Amino acid sequence: MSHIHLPDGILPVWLWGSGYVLAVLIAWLFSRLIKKEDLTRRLPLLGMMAAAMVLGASVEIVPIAYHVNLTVASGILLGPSLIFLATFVVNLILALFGHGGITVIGLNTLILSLEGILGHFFFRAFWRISNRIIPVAFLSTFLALSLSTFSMIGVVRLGVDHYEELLHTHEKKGLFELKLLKEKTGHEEHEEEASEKVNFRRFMAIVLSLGFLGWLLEGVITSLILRYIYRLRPELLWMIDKG
Amino acid sequence: MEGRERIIEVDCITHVYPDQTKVQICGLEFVVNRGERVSILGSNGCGKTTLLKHLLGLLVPKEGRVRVFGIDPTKEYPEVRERIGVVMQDVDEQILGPTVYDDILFAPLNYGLEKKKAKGLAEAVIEKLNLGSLQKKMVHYLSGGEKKKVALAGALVMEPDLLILDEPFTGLDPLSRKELISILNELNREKGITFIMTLHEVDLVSEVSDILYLMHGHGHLSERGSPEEIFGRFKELENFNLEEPTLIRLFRGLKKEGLDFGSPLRIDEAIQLIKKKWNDKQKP
Amino acid sequence: MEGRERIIEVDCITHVYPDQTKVQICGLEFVVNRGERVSILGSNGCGKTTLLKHLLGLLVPKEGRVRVFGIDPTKEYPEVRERIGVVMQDVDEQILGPTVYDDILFAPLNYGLEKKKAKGLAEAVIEKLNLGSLQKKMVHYLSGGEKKKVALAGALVMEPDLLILDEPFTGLDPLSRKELISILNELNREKGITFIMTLHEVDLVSEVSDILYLMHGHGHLSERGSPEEIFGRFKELENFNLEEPTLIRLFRGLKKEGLDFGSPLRIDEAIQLIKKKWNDKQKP
Amino acid sequence: MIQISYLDYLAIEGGSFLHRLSPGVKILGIGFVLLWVTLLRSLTGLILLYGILLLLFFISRTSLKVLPLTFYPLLFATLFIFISHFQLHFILLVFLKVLSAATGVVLLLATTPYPFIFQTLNRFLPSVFVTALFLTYRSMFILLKVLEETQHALYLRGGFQWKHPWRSLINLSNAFGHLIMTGINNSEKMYESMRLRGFKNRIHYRSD
Ligand SMILES: Nc1ncnc2c1ncn2[C@@H]1O[C@H](COP(=O)(O)OP(=O)(O)OP(=O)(O)O)[C@@H](O)[C@H]1O
Ligand SMILES: Nc1ncnc2c1ncn2[C@@H]1O[C@H](COP(=O)(O)OP(=O)(O)OP(=O)(O)O)[C@@H](O)[C@H]1O
Ligand SMILES: [Mg+2]
Ligand SMILES: [Mg+2]
Repeated sequence: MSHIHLPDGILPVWLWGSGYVLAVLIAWLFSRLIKKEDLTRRLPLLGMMAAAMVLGASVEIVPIAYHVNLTVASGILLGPSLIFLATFVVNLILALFGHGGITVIGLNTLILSLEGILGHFFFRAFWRISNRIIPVAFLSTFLALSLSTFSMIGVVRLGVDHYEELLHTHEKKGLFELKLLKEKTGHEEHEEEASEKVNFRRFMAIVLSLGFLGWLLEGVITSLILRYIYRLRPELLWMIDKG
Repeated sequence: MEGRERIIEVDCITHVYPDQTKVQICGLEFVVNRGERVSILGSNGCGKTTLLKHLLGLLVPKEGRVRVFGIDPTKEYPEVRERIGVVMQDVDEQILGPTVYDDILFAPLNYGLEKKKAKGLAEAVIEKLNLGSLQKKMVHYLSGGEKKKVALAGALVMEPDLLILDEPFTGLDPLSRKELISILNELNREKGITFIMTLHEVDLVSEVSDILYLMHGHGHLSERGSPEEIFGRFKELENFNLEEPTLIRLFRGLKKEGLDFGSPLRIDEAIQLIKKKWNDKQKP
Repeated sequence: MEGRERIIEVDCITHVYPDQTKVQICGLEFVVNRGERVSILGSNGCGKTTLLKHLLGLLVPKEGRVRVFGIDPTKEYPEVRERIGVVMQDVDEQILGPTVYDDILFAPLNYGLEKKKAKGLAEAVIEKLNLGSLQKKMVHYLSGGEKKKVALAGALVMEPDLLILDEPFTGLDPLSRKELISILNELNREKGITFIMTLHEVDLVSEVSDILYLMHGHGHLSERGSPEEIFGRFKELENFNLEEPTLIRLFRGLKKEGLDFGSPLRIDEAIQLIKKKWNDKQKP
Repeated sequence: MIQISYLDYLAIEGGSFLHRLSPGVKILGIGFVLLWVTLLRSLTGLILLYGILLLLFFISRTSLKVLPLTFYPLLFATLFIFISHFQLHFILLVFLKVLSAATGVVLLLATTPYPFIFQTLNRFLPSVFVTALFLTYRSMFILLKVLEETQHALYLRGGFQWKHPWRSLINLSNAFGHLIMTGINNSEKMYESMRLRGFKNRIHYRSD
């Protein structure tokens, strides 16, 4: 849900540019933190989870423009630094297939990895309280996704000046609505015609209400997968902690 | 063989894989009558699996016609699927687990059998295939041959009318092979189950088949007949990347040395032939 | 056999899988000398693959000791890996692609050979295994047997000193089997390559091995000897879920009927034995 | 997703001049296309760009079957148009931006085998990243195969039937877990065999 499936050429340059800078900076930081042996040992898992994310993301559940993310499941399995690398890879590959632009890779990585990292920590925190895998996994996923959606809205908010400028100087109707419709695929939007200005509140309302469905769905799927893994190879879930 | 109900007809199908590899299953018509035991022999990559996938409606032919129990499997397979048991070549993903027992119960429960009945069936097949000790094991943790056996159990559990087996003996140890052969033959004898299998073990062909097809090139079906008949014409077999069964090679060798005992395909037969000749010789 | 360099020693190792399945490779010591062709026969799930994985350092023994070229493979495998070619049972994940040609080049390039030399090696092995027509094919589009051949090529390309093959014949058609056997034997004869393989094809054992180990139960190694020796003691074999090779069964049957020709393992041998006896009989 | 393997096939089998061009040049080209798309606001410029890309598409004899892949991002652009008072100028502008970027990228992938792309990236990205890319890519094919065969197994064994929605749902969710688990197991096996075959920390490829 938090994926910005923006094509290239719509966000302002300074925005996606700083997205890149930040992403690279964080990647560099993480690469200092992680031990080399740890990294190579977990590469196959990283590859497989990233592959699963790519495949999940490219199968859109059409009516609600939702696709399976698997970021939280991957985050739990891979840990915070590897999930960052994994989402970077995922976004690059998706971009190479035309699903989402190349210029927004940095921003997407930030948002998507936030989801995985939060999921990872929530899962560990909740597990201390209850040892029931389904509710714990569901709740962590739900929370992580909702927070990352907020962060996505924040990113979009940053570009408002740019959209308004485009809206008035170039064409009459604005680039901002692109963002809006992306997130609410299939919904009719009646008042749209009337508005000449960027209406950020309405945008938020739609993203959040649709997002809610997505969080539920992803929560269910993630908890089912984690339950299966917990049953078969529980050690995978805690591999990170044992290091 | 005439007059029996035809349950499978394949009429010169062409399949083109996404990378443009073309497999043309043609030459002879591929026909299976009810109650027959049919084997397909052919070299690696000649198109055996491709043919079986067409029978199951998993691939769609570009040209040609396939009929299974009178229907077109690409469209109406669900109508006949309860009557067909399948083991594909790659066994890993066929087992849906999580445990061996769950996996064997999978089909019966999905076809809407009562739990009690389903369990009865599962336990019968577990007994038959000697899987008792593995019952509770997670399917991801089985050895190669064990996986094959579990897949076979999953195919046999519903007591299907038709069994489609892609290299069922591959990876089984000799005793398990023997057991499987006798289970299959028993099913064929007692319940009239038809089966179609591909295999590479020429020595086993005569034990498990009435009809043998040879395939070569890219799908070319060039021979149909009883194993005796086909192995009799030994000279052609090398074209098919095949060898003759051990006994055929032995007796052919003997013939070359001037000792013509005949050309048996089974050990007991061979023993009788040699013995007879030997005794005949003793007399004069 | 004495005096030769021991390159593998396995001393009663115990492996416990995460689900507590215990495999105890014990009984006899598992020893391989340089230049030997060693086979391991045993029923499904007895622990053959487990043993090989220990040799490769992929599993860590709970107890016991493994030595390969004098080192402990769980710790120092990278030091010897250039000298070892491996084909595991499950061939799908061993092929790294994207094309057959790239896959075969993988090991030479990663061991840091020059590009030209690497290509030379790859082309030689492609020639040897008859893979020319598949060279450009994407690896995920191969048939079952074709994948096996590509994996074999990947193992042979570095001209290793030691080959470890888990069921190399499984899924190959008879002619490919025969070719593989002659390639392996040639490598053994000419370059003194040692190989260790597991297999289920009893008829092939005598053609590819000097030493045969039998394994049963959960890792119990109970016999070591030449194939002739071990198949001679036929009564025990059923305990190992094994059958005797076809020829052994034939000649045993003949013996029961009062015709004792001996117990050959190879067809030419068998022909000679029968011929001799036959001619001897003619004389008096 | 089937297109992934088809793109690969095109990239490896094709023999046009674009296939022979060095990957570095092609990646630079993509950079140029993106720059154009980002900065340009004039219709004629974009028409020119798209025209060039289409021309390359045909010259390189890239199969038309992958052209639809470039339309995927249009899904969103179309929705966007839907609320923009339908001004032709604006519609064309957005469509062309989106189409040009996507066509460029697909063209790159259809004429350059992925190891070459990764290898070129290797020059300015850390090798861990490139290795991760490679592993992910290979894992995608493994997972696709597992996915396909799991689907087949469900189908052949009656795992999904509208008649029994509840059972089917349970089966599906189990199959999901099974899929990921099998994928993880397979990727571990793959990694083992990479190590057995000489992999140290980075992948070496034909184009090295
Ligand atoms: N998915 C695929 N895409 C492209 N080509 C394929 C695919 N599957 C099989 N082929 C090709 O089609 C031909 C027939 O393959 P098939 O799997 O039917 O062979 P087979 O007779 O079953 O061989 P084997 O004995 O090795 O299992 C082979 O040349 C193979 O390379
Ligand atoms: N990953 C695993 N986890 C748990 N048990 C396992 C695992 N792999 C194998 N086993 C068990 O260990 C035993 C030995 O397995 P192994 O794979 O070594 O058998 P094998 O002799 O190679 O058999 P096959 O001829 O069928 O390949 C079997 O009982 C099997 O069920
Ligand atoms: Mg096949
Ligand atoms: Mg094994």
